[in-house]
Amino acid sequence: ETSQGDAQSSSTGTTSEAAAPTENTKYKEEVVINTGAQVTTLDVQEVSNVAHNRVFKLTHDTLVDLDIDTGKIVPKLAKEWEWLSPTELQLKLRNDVFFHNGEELKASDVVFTFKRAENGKASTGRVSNFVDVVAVDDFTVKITLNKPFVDLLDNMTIPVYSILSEKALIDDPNMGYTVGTGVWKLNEFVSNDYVSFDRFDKYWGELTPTQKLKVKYVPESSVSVISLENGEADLCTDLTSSDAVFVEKNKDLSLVEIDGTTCQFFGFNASKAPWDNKLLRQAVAHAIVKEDIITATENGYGKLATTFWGNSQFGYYDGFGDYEYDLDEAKRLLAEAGYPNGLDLEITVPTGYRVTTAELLQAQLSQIGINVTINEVDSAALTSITNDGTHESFVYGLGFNTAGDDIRRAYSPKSTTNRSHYANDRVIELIDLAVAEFDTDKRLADYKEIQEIAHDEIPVIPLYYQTLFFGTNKNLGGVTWNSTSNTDFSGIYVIEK
Amino acid sequence: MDNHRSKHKSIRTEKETSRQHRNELWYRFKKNKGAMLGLFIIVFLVLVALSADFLLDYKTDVIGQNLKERLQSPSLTHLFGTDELGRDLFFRVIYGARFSISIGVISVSIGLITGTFFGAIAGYFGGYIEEVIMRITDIMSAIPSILLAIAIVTALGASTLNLMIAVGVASIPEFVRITRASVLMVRNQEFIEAARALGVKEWKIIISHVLPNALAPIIVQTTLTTGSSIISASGLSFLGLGVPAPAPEWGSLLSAGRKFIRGYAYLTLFPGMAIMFTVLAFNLMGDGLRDVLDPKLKQ
Amino acid sequence: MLRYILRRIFLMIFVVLGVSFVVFFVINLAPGDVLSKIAPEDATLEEVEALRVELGLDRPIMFRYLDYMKGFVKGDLGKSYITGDDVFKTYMAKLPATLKLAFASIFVSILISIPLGIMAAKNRGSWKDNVSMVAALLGLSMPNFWLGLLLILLFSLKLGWFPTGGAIGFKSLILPAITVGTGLAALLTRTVRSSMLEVIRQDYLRTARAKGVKEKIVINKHAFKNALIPTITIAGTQLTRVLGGAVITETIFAWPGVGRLILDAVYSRDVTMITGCIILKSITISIILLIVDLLYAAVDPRIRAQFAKGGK
Amino acid sequence: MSKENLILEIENLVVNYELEAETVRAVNGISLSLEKGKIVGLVGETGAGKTTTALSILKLIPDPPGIIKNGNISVDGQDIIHASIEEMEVIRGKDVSMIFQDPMTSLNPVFTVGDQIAESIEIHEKISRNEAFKRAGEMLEMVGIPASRATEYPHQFSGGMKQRVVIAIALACNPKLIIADEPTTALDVTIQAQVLSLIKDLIEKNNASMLLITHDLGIVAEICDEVAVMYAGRIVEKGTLEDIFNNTKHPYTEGLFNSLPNIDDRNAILKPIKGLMPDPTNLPRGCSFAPRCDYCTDICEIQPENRMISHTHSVACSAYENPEFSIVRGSK
Amino acid sequence: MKDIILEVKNLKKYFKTPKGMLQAVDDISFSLERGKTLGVVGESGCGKSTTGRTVLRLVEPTSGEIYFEGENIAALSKKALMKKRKDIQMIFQDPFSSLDPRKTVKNIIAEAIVENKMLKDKTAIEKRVLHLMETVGLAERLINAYPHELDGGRRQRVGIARALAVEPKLIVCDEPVSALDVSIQAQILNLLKKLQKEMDLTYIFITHDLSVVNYFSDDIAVMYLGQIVEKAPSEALFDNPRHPYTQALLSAIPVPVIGKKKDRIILKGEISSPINLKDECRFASRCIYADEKCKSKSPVLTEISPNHFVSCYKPLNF
Ligand SMILES: Nc1ncnc2c1ncn2[C@@H]1O[C@H](COP(=O)(O)OP(=O)(O)OP(=O)(O)O)[C@@H](O)[C@H]1O
Ligand SMILES: Nc1ncnc2c1ncn2[C@@H]1O[C@H](COP(=O)(O)OP(=O)(O)OP(=O)(O)O)[C@@H](O)[C@H]1O
Ligand SMILES: [Mg+2]
Ligand SMILES: [Mg+2]
Repeated sequence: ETSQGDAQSSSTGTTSEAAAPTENTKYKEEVVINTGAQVTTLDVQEVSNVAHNRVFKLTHDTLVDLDIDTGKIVPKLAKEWEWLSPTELQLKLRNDVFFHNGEELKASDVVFTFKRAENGKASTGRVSNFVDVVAVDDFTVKITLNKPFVDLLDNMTIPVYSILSEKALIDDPNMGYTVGTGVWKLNEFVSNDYVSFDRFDKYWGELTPTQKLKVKYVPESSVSVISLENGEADLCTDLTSSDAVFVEKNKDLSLVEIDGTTCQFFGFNASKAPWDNKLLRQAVAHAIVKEDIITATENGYGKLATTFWGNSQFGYYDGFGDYEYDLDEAKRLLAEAGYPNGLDLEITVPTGYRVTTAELLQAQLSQIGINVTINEVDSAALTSITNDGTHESFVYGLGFNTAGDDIRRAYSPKSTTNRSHYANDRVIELIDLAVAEFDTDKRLADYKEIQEIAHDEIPVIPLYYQTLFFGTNKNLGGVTWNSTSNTDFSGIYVIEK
Repeated sequence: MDNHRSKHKSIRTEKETSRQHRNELWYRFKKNKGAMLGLFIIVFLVLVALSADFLLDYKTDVIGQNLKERLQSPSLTHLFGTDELGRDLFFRVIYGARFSISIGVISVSIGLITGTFFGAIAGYFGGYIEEVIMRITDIMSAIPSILLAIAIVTALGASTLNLMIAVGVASIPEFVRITRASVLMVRNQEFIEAARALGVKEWKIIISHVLPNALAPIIVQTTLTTGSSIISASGLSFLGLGVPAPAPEWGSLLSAGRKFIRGYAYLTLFPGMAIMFTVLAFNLMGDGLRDVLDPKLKQ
Repeated sequence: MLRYILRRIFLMIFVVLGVSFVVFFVINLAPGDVLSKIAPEDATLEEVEALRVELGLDRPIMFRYLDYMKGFVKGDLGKSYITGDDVFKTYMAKLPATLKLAFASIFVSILISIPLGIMAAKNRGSWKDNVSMVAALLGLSMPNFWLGLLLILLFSLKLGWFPTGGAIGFKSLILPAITVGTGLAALLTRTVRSSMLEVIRQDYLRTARAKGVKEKIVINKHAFKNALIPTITIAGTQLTRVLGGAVITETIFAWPGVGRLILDAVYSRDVTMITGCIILKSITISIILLIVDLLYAAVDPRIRAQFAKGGK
Repeated sequence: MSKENLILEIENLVVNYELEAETVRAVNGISLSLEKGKIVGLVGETGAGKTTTALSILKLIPDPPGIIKNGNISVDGQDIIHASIEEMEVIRGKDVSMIFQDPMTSLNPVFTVGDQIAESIEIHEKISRNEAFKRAGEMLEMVGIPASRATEYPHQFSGGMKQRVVIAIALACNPKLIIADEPTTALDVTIQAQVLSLIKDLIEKNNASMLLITHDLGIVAEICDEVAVMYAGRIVEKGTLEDIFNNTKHPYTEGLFNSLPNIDDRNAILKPIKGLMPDPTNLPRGCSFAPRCDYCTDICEIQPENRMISHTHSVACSAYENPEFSIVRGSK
Repeated sequence: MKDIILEVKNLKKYFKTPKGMLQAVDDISFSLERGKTLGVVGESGCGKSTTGRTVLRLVEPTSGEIYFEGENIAALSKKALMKKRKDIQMIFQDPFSSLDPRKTVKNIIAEAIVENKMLKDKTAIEKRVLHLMETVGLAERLINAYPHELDGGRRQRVGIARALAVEPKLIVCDEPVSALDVSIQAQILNLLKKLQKEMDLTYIFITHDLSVVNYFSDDIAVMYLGQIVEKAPSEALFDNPRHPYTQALLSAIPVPVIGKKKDRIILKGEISSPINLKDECRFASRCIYADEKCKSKSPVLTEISPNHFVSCYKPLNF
């Protein structure tokens, strides 16, 4: 139920290397990855979230990729590219790429893919600014946009832009989308249970020594860790901090700890009285002890957040100080807003670990006379409540992409991700300006201004960035770790003793 | 034609010192050690639940947080240790008795009252009324009780009352069945016919003759269901549909503690034991009552 | 016999109709709909509304229900809103795991309860009786998920005997089967015990003894076969319960069964999936109950005779 | 009456049911013997201890709570009281077999009647299952049921037929002694007549002996050679048919006769015994019939001795201390 | 002029069963004089109890008329029936299941009084209960006893007291003594006789014990498979049974007199099932005298001598 959204990230990435492999190293034939979130489809254009993206990256490739160390866009299926104009991007494809069905990758496949994307649930919004995609020749594609969009290449590293095979989808309209160019070829997909893959030996890039890969759905996180300790699995994603300890303690395992980009926050419904009053929100901001929340909810792991912006996202700025913990100031603001004796507040919270956060908020806000009730709902209900705008406040999380324009969905008044129903014309104006701005400094200035406004109006109080934990077999390597969906498991291997 | 057996009884129980029926039941109940233990635990828990408000201050003792003392192992200051928000688990378990016992009792009452009502009607009147009631019961039991509970809790919102309703509603079919079966047995006894011959009205026959005699299996079912309701409620907590935080209902405590089950096992141990012993107590008492109330097992 | 089966099938249709109706409406009572799961994160409110119209979810529920039933009559249970998969196929894919778990846990519970129940009944009131009854009750008194986690801690982590989950191989079945089985065992033990107590008093056992039949055979053959009838009843109803609701166990052991499927569908408000699964589930249960009834007939000739008459 | 000629000898049998709170004194020192080839009737009201006596012979008293406190029982010279369970299992069904009162509940509902008859044969004659089953068919024919019905279940039989099956089971291994515990009480008169004549014929044919328990003096008059009348766990009067019916001595026996409506004289007034049987957990001191007895005197405070009236007739009534004493019925 | 209290005409009661129509009572007619006793005998399942119950309309008759004091009970509305009910009462066979185990003797007897609003005052009710208890010979101290504390005989007395409480005119006694021991049986029979004399009661006395019925009844009706096969004054019936079944029945009674062995007529087979009967003499299959005619059409009950009715083509003569 985590809403980490599409994500794409940067500098925190490291590649895990087990003891350097030698000539006669033996590799485990099948590697098993446990995940706590379900995979419901293998169609890259239908869903875009962390759990799915990790799988999509195994079977499919995007045109360009992100170098995690430098933060630069690097070639993938496209060897090189060129902006012909602010609205025209031309890409040259590699000519040694094959799909799992044996077909060679051609420009026509790219055209087909982006055409098909217009109907995909997750992709339709992504290509809504595409005017045209044409195959200039067999290995050259040209994308025409309706207006300048600086973040296009950045975005195109997200799996939702992965290239599909036209032939495969014509042959099999039902399952053809599983055919990609990635190193892993789908073997079996049992929804709600597991996805298994065979290595695709005609892969254009470097092959992993592993023959088979399985991504298994294990809903209960403590069980997932135990199965790692048992050797049933070689890698566990998304551990809780309390489980991470056991991985750390175990000398056969190693723990990967990564600063996440998902910002956990406490948001208000800024369009509904009384919380449309900035003063009230500021008062609350002064009464919260974020450190305590990190301590209790995440056992101390996590990075304090001061701005509602991904911490590896373009434009991130934390130069201004945070609201100080100051109960007197909080009470003063309450009084100024007309509530000297405090008021009631309902926090809607999805079931799960965020409930602890809500409990802490409840205790902290009681200090300034705000009487909190906690409304625990499942995530479907939360979404519909926040869409309808019947809520007062809520606790949730949001994962950001590296592209600066990703902030649009958090602040655009029409976006469903803007659960605060926050609307500020200047913010929208700045977002529009920035995305068409090729001058980096000017762009950064625009984004800084947005964050200053948001910091002052505080429709959401950012709490912290969640630390991500992965547990692995000590001899596991080949994974490019990354804060969110850019973690690339396709090279995964385990050395057998 | 088999009146042989009843004759035996007549001779044996013919006492010049006529012992009262109820005293006799109590006497037999007392002899059942398990049942007495169950009763003892239940009485104790009810007392704890009733006095929890006098013993503890909800705001400070039960939900008051103290992050400095979070996750402390059991000690003299914190008998059961503290949870991740530094709340004293002992106090929470004690206070939780209120929630768990009342969930058990109230949800069972829902099942009991509704189920007995419809079961008695179905059993006594028979015919197409029975057919309709029983088919609806079939439908209700074809919907997994947990799904029913999920639907109710999600539809009405998570609250203690809704949880009780959810668990209670799920137990209705069983009560309908048991009541009906039991009423069917009583319905054909001659004393019902005798009452009818005397001109006693039907509804009065149901209330004063049928139900009292059909009660034994219902009482047993009630105690047993009270136990299983507490378990069901804890299961719903596991699925995130339990009593909303920060109320210390045992199921919620247990389910909240499960992410610490390895490092801080006591967080699940104590609520788990509390549930286990309570349910055990209700079951022991139910079994004891069954032995006492089942006339066939008298000898 | 055939008439009886036909009657049962007729009732099954009735139950299916009722169940589909109730489920369809109950799910719609819950706040939130499937759009919260299928609309992309960055969708706008308008896009969500458009999608709702596209999927026909904006129409009044009665119409949606009728549409659904139209498909149902044609044998089409619809497609999942989430995955787009055929509901029937999805259910059938999960059914084997559920059946495996259900039968394994019934097996486990029978394995425990029959000897325990007989022993308790034979030694009624003795310490053996008390100990086995308390042991049986303990199984019933533990919340399933707690028991499941404890089993994993002990047998998977500490001892490493069994895997933590997944439905691969026989070994993976053992822990979930024990988790579900202990609860059932408690009920069954009690049933076996009380029906044995009932049977032990029967005159026909005295007849058997008077014939010179050995005590062991009196109990294990003459008494047990009779005590089996109520035991089958309870085992049957419990089986149906496991078939519908081992959700918790399935979650803990990552057991890819029907319960989990339904639960996930509920969380995502996948109405077609929920309704379809529950319809299929109630059909599965009806079939199993029918088999259980036929099983009685195998054990009890009196019931066989009733079936033959076509009555109930 | 030489000992060799006795098929059954019970001496001073005492059986108690020891319940949690109380002790039921079901049988209080009865002695009874049965000659080979004879039919002895054991008569008495409900709770007199008839069934308990019968079950003691096979050591089938439910234990707990039943305990044989005292006494000797021997069947054809073989000691029963000290026999082990294994030894008893050989005797049961082979030397001594029993017909129970209620055919509805005495047959196991889940086995075919053929199986139930064959089981006994299989155990005692050590022959194969098939053969035993064939013999079972023959037994059925003998009690007047077509052998083809051996594969049917008890519920497919009527009450009278079930009782015949029970008889067939009892007779399957040609026992020397048959104990019939109210074998026809559950049956209708016309069926009762059928079954009684069947039993009688079979006993004669097999040259067996029978202890017939009943409370119907009419049946006794019809088929028994000797009668013992039981009251509150004791035998109060014992003798040949002639002794008991035409030369009644005990006031209780007299009371029984007076309670019966006379089929030939519909205007005769019934003279019931007043009061009730005493509570077997709390028997009165002395003669247990005393509280209901019209002839009761002070000496009834003492437990009456068994007194031989003739060499076949005995009575346990202290009133006969007085040689003048006679009961109304006896005097007429 | 005879004072006919009850007249039953062409009474039928059929039950639907899975196998077919069960003809429990099939076209019976009889009448009963006030203050007299009609004995009904027959084997198990022949429809005796059903007849008795239908007279009280505890089961609804399928067809037929039941005139009680000139009024057709079968046609009464439920409400009117409620009022009439107390004139006809029933005493049941099983003294255990006919008393509510959870009520004391007092409550059991008083219920009838309270329900029919015969008395309101508590002490008056209690007085009446005590009076009734005395009438049936129950000691005063048993007033608060529960049924299970009583022996069969006393329980049966409670049942009688309950029936008497509403001052009925007709009592249907459904095997009131067959569950009792001989010595107790005689006590109860004497009591019933005494009450009949004192209160001018009319009895329908159902039993399968012929010696009892002979002692107790003025008229006797012998039933076989839902029909009356013979009906006559007791003496006539016993001295001169005309129906082969009655004869067999009488000859089957064991008599407690030695040497009194009659020529026993042992019937073959047993009473057959009352479901979907054919139009033939129902006794034909067991009757030694049966011929083609008996198997082709059912005979009707005819008066062959004054007050002596037989349903047989060849009534026997002795
Ligand atoms: N299992 C038992 N436990 C306790 N008391 C028993 C048991 N069986 C019999 N009794 C009591 O022992 C006494 C004698 O019983 P028994 O069955 O021998 O009488 P009976 O003469 O056969 O009576 P009936 O004519 O009713 O068969 C009765 O008071 C009876 O209640
Ligand atoms: N409610 C009922 N439903 C169906 N069949 C019934 C019902 N009541 C009685 N019968 C059947 O009607 C027939 C007559 O029953 P009834 O009880 O009148 O017989 P009875 O002569 O009183 O027998 P018994 O001597 O056993 O009491 C029986 O075959 C019985 O099974
Ligand atoms: Mg007996
Ligand atoms: Mg009857």
